[in-house]
Amino acid sequence: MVKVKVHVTLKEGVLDPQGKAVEKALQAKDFHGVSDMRIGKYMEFTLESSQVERQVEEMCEQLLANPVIEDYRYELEEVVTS
Amino acid sequence: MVKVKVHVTLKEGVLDPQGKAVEKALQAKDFHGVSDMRIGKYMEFTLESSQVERQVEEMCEQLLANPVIEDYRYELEEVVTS
Amino acid sequence: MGARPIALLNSLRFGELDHPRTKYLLEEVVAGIAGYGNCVGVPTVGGEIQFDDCYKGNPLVNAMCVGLIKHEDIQVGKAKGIGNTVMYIGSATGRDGIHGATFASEELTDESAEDRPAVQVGDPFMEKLLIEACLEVVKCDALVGIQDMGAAGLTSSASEMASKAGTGIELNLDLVPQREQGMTPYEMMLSESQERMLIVVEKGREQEIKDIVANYDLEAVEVGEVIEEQQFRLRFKDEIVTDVPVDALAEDAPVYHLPSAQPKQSDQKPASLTIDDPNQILENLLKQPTIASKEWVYSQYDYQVQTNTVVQPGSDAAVLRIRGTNKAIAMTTDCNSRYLHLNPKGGGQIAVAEAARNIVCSGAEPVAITDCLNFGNPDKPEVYWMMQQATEGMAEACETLSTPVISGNVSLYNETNGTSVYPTPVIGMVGLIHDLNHVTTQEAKQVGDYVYLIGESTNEVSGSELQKMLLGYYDGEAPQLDLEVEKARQKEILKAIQSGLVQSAHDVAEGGLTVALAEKSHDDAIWSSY
Amino acid sequence: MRFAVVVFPGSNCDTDMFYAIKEALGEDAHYVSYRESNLSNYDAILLPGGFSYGDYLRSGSIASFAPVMEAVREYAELGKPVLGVCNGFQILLETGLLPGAMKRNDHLKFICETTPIIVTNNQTMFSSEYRQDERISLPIAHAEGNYECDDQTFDELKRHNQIVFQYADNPNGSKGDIAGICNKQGNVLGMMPHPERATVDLLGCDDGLRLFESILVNWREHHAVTS
Ligand SMILES: Nc1ncnc2c1ncn2[C@@H]1O[C@H](COP(=O)(O)OP(=O)(O)O)[C@@H](O)[C@H]1O
Repeated sequence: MVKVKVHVTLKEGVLDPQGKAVEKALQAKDFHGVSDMRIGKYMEFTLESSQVERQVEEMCEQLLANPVIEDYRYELEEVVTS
Repeated sequence: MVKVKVHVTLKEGVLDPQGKAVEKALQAKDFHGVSDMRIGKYMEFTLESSQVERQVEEMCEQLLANPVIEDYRYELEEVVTS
Repeated sequence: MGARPIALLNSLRFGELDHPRTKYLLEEVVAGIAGYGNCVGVPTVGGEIQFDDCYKGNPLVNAMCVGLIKHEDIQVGKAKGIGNTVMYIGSATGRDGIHGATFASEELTDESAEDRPAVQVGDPFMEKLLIEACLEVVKCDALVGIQDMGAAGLTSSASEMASKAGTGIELNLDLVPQREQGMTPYEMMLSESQERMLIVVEKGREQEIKDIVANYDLEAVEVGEVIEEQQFRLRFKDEIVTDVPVDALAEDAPVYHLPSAQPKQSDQKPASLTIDDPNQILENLLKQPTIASKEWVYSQYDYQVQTNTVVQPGSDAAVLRIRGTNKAIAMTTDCNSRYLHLNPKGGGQIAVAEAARNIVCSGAEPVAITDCLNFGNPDKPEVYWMMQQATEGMAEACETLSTPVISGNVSLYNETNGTSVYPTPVIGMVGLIHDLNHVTTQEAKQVGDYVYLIGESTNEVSGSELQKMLLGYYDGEAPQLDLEVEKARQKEILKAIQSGLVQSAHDVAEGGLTVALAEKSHDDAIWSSY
Repeated sequence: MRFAVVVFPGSNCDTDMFYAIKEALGEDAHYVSYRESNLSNYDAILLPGGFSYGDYLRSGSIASFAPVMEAVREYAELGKPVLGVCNGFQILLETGLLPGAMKRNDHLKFICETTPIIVTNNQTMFSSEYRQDERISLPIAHAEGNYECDDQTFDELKRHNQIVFQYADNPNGSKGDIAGICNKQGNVLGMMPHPERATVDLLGCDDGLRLFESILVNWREHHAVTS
C-alpha cells in the first residue's frame, strides 16, 4: 500500500483568476511583497495496486487533472503497516 | 526573496464531499484500490519580506486557510536571483 | 412534508460595512448561500439585508424555503405502526456539529471563539440527491413517516416522530452509518451532520425504499423499529444504553415562565433633525448600504432555475408562477428591527404589516407567514419582555390581516460581550396571485402615468435611515400603525391592482418617500419627470 | 421530433429543458438516465445545466465519465445534434467533444443575470433561425464560464467558424468573449447561456426559443430529404 500525493497546478501561461484575487486580498489586508500567486489542488490518497505508477498516471490524465490547462506531479510513500 | 509553498488540507474528521465524490468516480471508472481520498489546496507564491515565517503564518491564519476546518503547512525555498 | 422546494429567501443582518471583518463575513455568507442553493437547484428569489452596529458581533442569517405540494400528498413525521422499520438515508454520521444546538443558544464572548464545535461542511450535491430521492420515496405507500435530522440530530428526529404518533422507538446504534471511527452513542445521537433523513417504513417493504434511493446512488439503512411502549430505547454493542420515556424528550419538555421587565425609557426628548441640503441628503441616503441596490448579492444567486420566476429579486416581493395554472405565489421576507428596538410591540405589528404591503404591491393576497424570532438572552428580564411584546404585536397584526403563522424558528442568545442584537423577528410571508395578469412590480412603466401617494404622511422619523445617517443612533417613538386602517388600505390597493388600474406599486419603507420614488424609477426619463 | 434530456446526478436544469421542448417548442421530450448506453431512439441529445456530481474537482469532470457519454460520443459521430448548456457545455469540454476548458469566472463569483449575446454564426443547425450578428438576450447562471484554450485552438475555432455565440459584454473573462462554440462538423454545440430559460415571455425573455426552433427546422429539412 502506498500513500499518493498529487499536485495539480495550472499550466504556465494560463491565467489564474483565483490566485490573482487572493493576491489582491492579501494586499488589501496589508500583507505586502506577495507576487506570482498560483493556486492549485492537492490530493492525498492511499492506493493498493500492483502497478502503482502506471495507475496514478492514468488517473491523473483521465480525471484528476485536465491536460488542456493543468499539469500534475505526484509523490509516492510506502505505507508501513504495523 | 523566497518561494513559498502552502498546503491547505481539511482537518481530520471534517467531511470532504469532494474527495468522496472523486473516490467514487474513480471506482466507477475501474480504478480500484483507492481509499481515503482527501482534496485540499496548494498555493505557490514568491514573497519579499523581512519576516518571512511570521508573515506566512499570519497570512495562512487570516486568509489562506480557514482555521475552523482546515490545517495548513508550508515550505520555504530561497530564490537564487542570477 | 413531501413538498418540492420551489424557492429560497434569506434575511441577513450584519454590522456596519465599513468594518473589514463585516465585509469579509458578508462576502462569505453570500457565497455560502449561493454555493449551496445554486447547487441544489432551488432558486433564491428574495430576501433582505439590514446593516446596524448591533449585529457586528452577531450577524443573523435566516433562510426560508417555500415548497409546493398537492393536498393529498402531505406527509407527517410520525412513527406509526408497531413493528414498522426505522430507516436512515443520506450522509454518514460524523462528529460534526455536536452541541451545535446548545452552542447556537449561548452568549458569545471573545473566549468562546476557541471552542466552537466542529462545524459541518455542507455537501449540496448529497442534498440534491437526497431531495430527489425523498420526493420519490414519499410517493411510495410503504412510507409511514419522514423527518429531517436537524438540531440535536437523531435524538430530536427519532423522539419527535415517536412522540407525535404516541409510540416508542428503539434504535440499534451499531447500524447507524458512521463516518468516523470509535463514535460513542452520545456523539452519534447529538451529531448534527447534514444531509440526513429518518423515515419509518411498513414492515417487510424496506426493499422498495432501498431500490428507490439506490437509483440516486444513496443507501437506506435499517436502524431500528417502532415499539409499543412509549420508550426511547437505544442499543449499542449489545447493551441498552438509553431507555427513557419518549415524551420526556418531546411533549413533556418543561415550559419556562421567565421574569419579564420593561427596560427603562430615556426621558430625554428625541433630537430633532435639521436638513439643509435635501439633494445631498437624498444622494447620501441612496448610498446607505441598507438602502442601496442589493444586486451585488442576488446576482450571485441562481434565481431563475426551475423557470418559474416571473418577478426576479429587486422588486417588493418575488413572484413565481404555478405551472399548469393561471396562478402565482408572491413571497417576501421583512423586519425593520429599528422600530422594534424603539417599541417592540408596535415594531412587531409593523414587521407583519410591511411584509403584507410587499405582498399586496406585487398583486397578491397575503395568505400566511412564517417567522424567525432572533433575540438576545431571554434570561434577562428586559430581553424576555421584548420577546413578549414583539410576539404580541405580531399576533395582533396576523389576526387583523388574516395571515396565520404556520411555522417558524427561534434563535436566542444573540449577544456578544453583553450587547444584544435588536429584537429581530423576521417575517416570511407568502401571498396568492389569483390571475397572472395581476402581477405587478415596483418600477414605474411609462412617462405620463400619474403617481399617487396613499396614506397620511406625518412627521415620523424615529427609527428611520435618515435618523441613523444624521445622528448615528435611533431614538423617539416608532411610527404609529392602525391595523384596521392598514387592513382596509391593503384591500383597496389590491382591488385597484386586480381591476387593472395600477401600472406599478411600491411600499414606502426605509428611507421614506424620496427613496421609494427613486426605487420606482431606475429609468432616467421617468426619474426626471417627477 | 424526439429530444433526449440527459439527467446526471446533480443536474438541475433538466426539467427546465424538458418543459422548453414540451411546452414552448411543442415537441416530444424524454428524460434519459446517465446510465443509459443507447441513444438511437432520439433525434437530438440535450445535456442540461446544473451541478453534475456537485461540480467537484472540476465542473463536468466526473460526469464526463458517465456511461451515457460514451453513447453521446457515438451519437455525435453520426452527425446528429448534441446540445450542451452550461454544465452540459462543461461536460462536453471535459469529454473532449469540444476543444478547450472552463475556468472560474475572473471575478470568482457565481453570476446570474440576463446578458446581451451576439449570434456570431447563424449557419449552424442550432442558430439558423437567428440573423447573422443579431444581438439577443439570454440568461446566464454560472461560476465557471471563463472559457480557455491555447492560441492555436482559438485560431482554429475562428478559421472554421466554430464560435457560434459571443458575449456583447463579457461577464466572466472568457477568451474571445466566447459564449458558445460548436465542433468542426457543426453538430455539437456547447454554450454557457441558458436558452431553455428564455422560451416564454412571461419570464421576461423568449430569445432562446429560436435556438430550439432551429434544431427542429433543420431536422425537418433533413428528414424531408432523406425520407
Ligand atoms: N417562531 C416560531 N413561530 C412559529 N412556529 C414556530 C416558531 N418556532 C418554531 N416553530 C414551529 O415549531 C416546530 C419546531 O420548530 P424547531 O424546533 O425550530 O424545529 P426544527 O429545528 O426541527 O426545524 C416547527 O413546526 C416550527 O415551524
